[in-house]
Amino acid sequence: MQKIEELMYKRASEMLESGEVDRVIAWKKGETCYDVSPATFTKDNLEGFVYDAFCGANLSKYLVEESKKGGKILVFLKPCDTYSFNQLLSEHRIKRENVYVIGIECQGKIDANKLQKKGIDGILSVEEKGDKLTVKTLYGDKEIAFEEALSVKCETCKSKEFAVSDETIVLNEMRDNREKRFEAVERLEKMTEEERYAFWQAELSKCIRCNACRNVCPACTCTHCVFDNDKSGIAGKANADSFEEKLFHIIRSYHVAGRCTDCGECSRVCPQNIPLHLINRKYIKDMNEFYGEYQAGAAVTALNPIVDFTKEDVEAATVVGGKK
Amino acid sequence: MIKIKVSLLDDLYKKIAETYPLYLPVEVAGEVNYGKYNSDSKVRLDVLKTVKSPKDAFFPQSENLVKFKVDGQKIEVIDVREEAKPFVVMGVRACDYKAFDVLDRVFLVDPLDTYYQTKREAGIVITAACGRPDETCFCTVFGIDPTDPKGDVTTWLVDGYLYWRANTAKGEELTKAVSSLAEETDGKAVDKQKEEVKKILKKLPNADIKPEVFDENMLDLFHDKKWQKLSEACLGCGTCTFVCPTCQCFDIKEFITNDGVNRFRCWDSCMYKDFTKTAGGQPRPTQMQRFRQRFMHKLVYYPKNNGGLYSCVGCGRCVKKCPQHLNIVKVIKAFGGDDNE
Amino acid sequence: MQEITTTHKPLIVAFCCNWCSYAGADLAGSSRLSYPAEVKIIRVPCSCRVNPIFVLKAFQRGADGVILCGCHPGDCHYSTGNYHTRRRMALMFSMLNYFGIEKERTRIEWVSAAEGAKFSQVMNDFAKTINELGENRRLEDLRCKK
Amino acid sequence: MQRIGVFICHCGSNIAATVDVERVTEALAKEPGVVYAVNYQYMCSENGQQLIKNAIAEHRLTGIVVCSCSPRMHEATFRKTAEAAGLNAYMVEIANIREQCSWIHKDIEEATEKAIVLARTAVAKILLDKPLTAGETGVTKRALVIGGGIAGIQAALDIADAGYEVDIVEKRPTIGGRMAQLDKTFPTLDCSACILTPKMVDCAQSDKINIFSYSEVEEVKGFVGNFDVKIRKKARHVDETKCTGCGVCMASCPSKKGLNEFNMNLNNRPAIYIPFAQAIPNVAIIDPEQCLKLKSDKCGLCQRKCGVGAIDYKQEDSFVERKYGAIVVATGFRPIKLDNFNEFGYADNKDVVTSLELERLMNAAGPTKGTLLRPSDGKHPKVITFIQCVGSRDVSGCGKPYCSKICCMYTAKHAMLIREKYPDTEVHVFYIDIRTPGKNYDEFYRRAVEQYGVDYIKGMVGKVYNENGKLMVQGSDLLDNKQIVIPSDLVVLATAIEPDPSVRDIATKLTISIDTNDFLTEAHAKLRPVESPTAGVFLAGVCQGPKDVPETVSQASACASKVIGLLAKDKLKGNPCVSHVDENMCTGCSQCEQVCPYGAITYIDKEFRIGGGKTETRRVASVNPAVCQGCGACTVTCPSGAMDLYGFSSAQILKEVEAICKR
Repeated sequence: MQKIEELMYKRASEMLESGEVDRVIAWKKGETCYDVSPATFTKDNLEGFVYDAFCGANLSKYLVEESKKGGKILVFLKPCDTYSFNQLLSEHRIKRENVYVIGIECQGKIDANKLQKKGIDGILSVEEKGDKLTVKTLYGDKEIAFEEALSVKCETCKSKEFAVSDETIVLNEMRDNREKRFEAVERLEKMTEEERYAFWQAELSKCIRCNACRNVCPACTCTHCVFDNDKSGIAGKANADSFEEKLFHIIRSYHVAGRCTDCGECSRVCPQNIPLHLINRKYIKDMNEFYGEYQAGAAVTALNPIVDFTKEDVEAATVVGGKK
Repeated sequence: MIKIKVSLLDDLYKKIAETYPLYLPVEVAGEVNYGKYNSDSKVRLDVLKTVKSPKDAFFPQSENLVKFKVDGQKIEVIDVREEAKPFVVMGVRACDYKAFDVLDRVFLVDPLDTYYQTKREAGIVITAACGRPDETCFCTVFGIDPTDPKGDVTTWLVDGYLYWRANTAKGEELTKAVSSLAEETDGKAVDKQKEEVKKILKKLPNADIKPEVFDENMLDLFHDKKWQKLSEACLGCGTCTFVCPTCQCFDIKEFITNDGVNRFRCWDSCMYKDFTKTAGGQPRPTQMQRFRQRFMHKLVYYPKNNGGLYSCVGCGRCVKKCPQHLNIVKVIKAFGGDDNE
Repeated sequence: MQEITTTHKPLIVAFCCNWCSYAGADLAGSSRLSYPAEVKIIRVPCSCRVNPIFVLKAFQRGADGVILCGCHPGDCHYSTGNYHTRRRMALMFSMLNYFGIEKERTRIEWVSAAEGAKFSQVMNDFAKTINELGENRRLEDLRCKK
Repeated sequence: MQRIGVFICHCGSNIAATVDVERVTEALAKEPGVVYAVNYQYMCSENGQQLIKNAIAEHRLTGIVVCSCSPRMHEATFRKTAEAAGLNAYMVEIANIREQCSWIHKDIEEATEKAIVLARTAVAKILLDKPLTAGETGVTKRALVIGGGIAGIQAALDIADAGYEVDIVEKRPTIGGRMAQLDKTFPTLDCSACILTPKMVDCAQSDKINIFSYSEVEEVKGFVGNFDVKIRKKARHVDETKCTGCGVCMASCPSKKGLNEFNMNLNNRPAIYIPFAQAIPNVAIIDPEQCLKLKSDKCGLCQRKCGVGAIDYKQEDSFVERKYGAIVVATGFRPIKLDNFNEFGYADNKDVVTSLELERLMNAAGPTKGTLLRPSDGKHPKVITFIQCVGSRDVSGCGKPYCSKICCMYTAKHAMLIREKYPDTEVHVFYIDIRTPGKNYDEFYRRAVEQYGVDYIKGMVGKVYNENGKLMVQGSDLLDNKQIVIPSDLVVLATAIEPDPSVRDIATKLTISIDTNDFLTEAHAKLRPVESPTAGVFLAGVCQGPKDVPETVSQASACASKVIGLLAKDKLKGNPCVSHVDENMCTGCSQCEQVCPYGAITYIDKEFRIGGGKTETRRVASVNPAVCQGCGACTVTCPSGAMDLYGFSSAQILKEVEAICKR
């Protein structure tokens, strides 16, 4: 990974130096190993530039605002992030001409939270050794398989291809776990209604309505979200009743259905670790099954299944089986 | 000091719950938050940090203030405040306990918040000393001793026992109620644990930050160019606010029910773009301004109004939970509050 | 916890498009083909005007079942409206079921202006299903219950 | 603050017998916002309406709720009543307590309660109603006809006859279309040219009709009554205003290798040519692919020969921009390509021809001057086999799933004409089914069989192959249940027809939809078959679906009457219940545009104040209220809720839901 970081750093500084780009959007080192933040870098200041297994954040959403500011931007996108970028292009949210995209290798990102769930606390530093991670902690060194520390979104990585890029930096074959993508959804589908209800009731009872899932989502770029708009009739700031969370998460995912590229950011950022991606992914799975395979962001010009139709579409009764 | 066998903890909870509603860290769907105890609860006293702090017990995320019953063109106003019965909050860490102090100085001064006051007075707090601090902890920066928190009762979890010390009259009363499960102890094991934890505390990566850098000229701090850079990745979500034990902002909203209107308050976040929005617009239209407000409030405005008491207790929840890893530690360090530099 | 002393009186919200289904309901009326009074109709220009939010809101406020009626596919007054409805609601109903909401609580029916008998039969059938299911508990908002 | 009046109708005993109207009145009088509630025997009667008008004045009502029969019955009546009393016509809501209450419930208690809920729901809705005014737009009194075939010609003539200007845009150098290529027309067997060319001449001579031949629609903007169309006049390298159509240039042209499109490429024509003798306009055109001057600057003979100096090698495409009130699409059809049907040997055997080619081979103006000679050796064919349904009713995916409708009839026509002119010719027809509904159509087909002795064989052809100069047609005879092989001299394929490929582009430009077979979709399959879903755009001829000449002409005339009806209006009054966008919330994501069936939504870049004295330019949706029909598809698609519908706003529907659920 270090090699990749070097190459990225080199390109970033070259392009800044030559004036090809004015700003670089990438990741910046934090205080500890895992608290990496997205950041913009300029010619004089590439300090803290980092690319490692903790750079999970999808940078494409930042371009909505950044690309408006003028000047050319270099952005580094992992394969899954490129889909978000493309989707935003198709929604006219990013000025493509202002952005230079370098697609970068990704071997999956790790989640500090998962380490803790595995009983590794007091994390001071993490070092990659082959497929193992050595974690230095306040309470001694621990070891864990890289695979086990993978962020939820990477467990079922959907693509190692770049949907869009101006150049790529890839040194090693990338992983691709797409065959497992719908497993969790299928498990839920196989449950009884009662079990599913209990599952979501428990998960969503944790929701604190912090809106992190919405605010990080590259598909949620509304100028004024319905949930913030008192006129919409569904504005709500609080988890005042268990209904509120269901409404919020069902409608939020519905509003991004067909536009959600399955980047998994919603689940990554949820402070309560609610598997929000399983809601979005259900829409994706349904759309694939009902209307044919579709990957949002794979092409800029594609018509999203929720605005499209065919005369032969299946009936709700057929797929949901609501009629007795 | 008494001690109770860990194997008897369930009996302890039951015992307390017989008399008082009991709130303590319980695990639901893999996450530990404060919840009301019942026989099915999966209690996790061992977990250091609940996701949300226990401030919910006194200042719930949403709380009905008043109801309006509407019948045709008639409107009846219904006070929903009930006489508060005593309840117990158990497992409160030192930082979170200190946070009650911060909240008190907001809600228990003029104008008095009776909703908060009633609950605060009815609440019996059992604190829990920390046996295994996390790398995100920095309560010591604010002079908090996590090994010996206050409260009506203080507890320590050491070597298969819950050590229990009553600090107040309320605490004594509670102790009597549970004494049948307990045995007397000298508390040496507790002292030993304290020593060990203190060693760890010294090693904490954020233990040396200096919030005092914010005691400097307020206007200079306000206009500092660093805010722009510090806030650039901020998503404007409310995670930091809602996991924070000291954040106290709320919004008042109304919900139309089938027979009238509920007026309720709910936590608000200064990071939200509609925070304190009025007909005239937002007082802080950019995310940088909102970001700055949060930290200036915690480290400058609040202390200035409260005799130097910071409204941060170093619990480290924001360090852990910020989706893009922006947090108060980074802010303090950016302003030079880093001893290592 | 409040005890429910009276038997639950079910409530069904029916969204009907102006051109086919609402006219179908009118025909059912003028043919005196009855259906239970718990069915209450909201007129919309086209079934595609029905936002999934409306469906959820109905449940929140205490509806026990929600049914959407539109022109038969291919007969939409606005030519393509009900095709959009069909997709949106297939996805929405599937999602509600994924959340454990009983799949029988939501339904779409295509009823033309000439199908008064069908309208009445559909509503009778749906009301029967909802009566058997009983009160909507999984998608209720306690604030809206007395 | 709204002041609502509620008017409860007894409808004689229709409502009052099952609904306790007094109780409803009492209950509604207590509703917030309601200042007056009354019941009356017949609200729709003269007296009832007067009662409403008086109440509006007396109680200074801002809106009225009428609890009566279905809004589909009397909504319009009560809107007029309200308007007469000085209220906005849209400040009226109807609670349907007859069809959806009193008529279907027997229990008075139950019906009364439901009536109260329905009335309360209407009150909830009206409290959020806003006065609406229908927009008015002017109408440009000119129509555009796209396509100059018989459909376009007929529509243009009818519109012109009513006194309106019409422009015909035809992409080929002459109008006339497919019908001009036909020899005879069924079921009367009169000569196609004899009935078509007079109409073509009428077009040319009409002072109301303007023909843009060799032209295409480049761009369409605007909406019903006000279309702005840009027309590309392709360079024909001959000045239309000067050319007299004398034909000297054609004779002088040394390049004679161009394929004669009019004759289905069966013979050649010069590089400068007039498509056929009766072409309108009767003006020459240069084929730039063939012209030596244009290709290599090496000739220029025609320019020298031209007596009027009409030849202009330097001519370039030019553009005309005109305004129209209505548009007729009549883009016609073409036979499908036979690439997927190798089994019939079309590509390999000159003597396997399509029916349209046969038309030219039999036509007096065709390559053989009307004598039926086979293309390969110019001999009279003695055995001719017709194969029906080539590419029609084909669900294999090679051809078209639909029936091309005209083939049964024209094949019978061909068979009959051949047997008539050459009685010694043997004629066989392979068919799947014979479909000849229509006035005198089945009689026509029976004549072919009974009077002309055409050999109809029920069965499909498996293969056509060449054996010793004979075309062996191998097929099955389903009635005799055997395989047969017919050695033939000429094989004619009744090729399926498909919409002219230009239709896709036209459909996009006009934002009208096409179906899976590329036929244009009508506004309603049964009741609005000549209108497109886009207001002001009408469909004529095969572009909408397969049809023969009489049907095409009927539809063209129907279109014309629709157009005349539209152009006769000075102002178009819109439906005020249309979508509108809150630009502050719109993100310009384009989803609404994608679901709008009318193309009513476009995007504009607009500057917004963002505080701090700054502005930003954002892409936002813009709804054309004259085009929007108010279905509401966009309102649901819009994730930010920026789109809303007047008369059925989201807030209103949510309030209705709330009111219904109150119990």
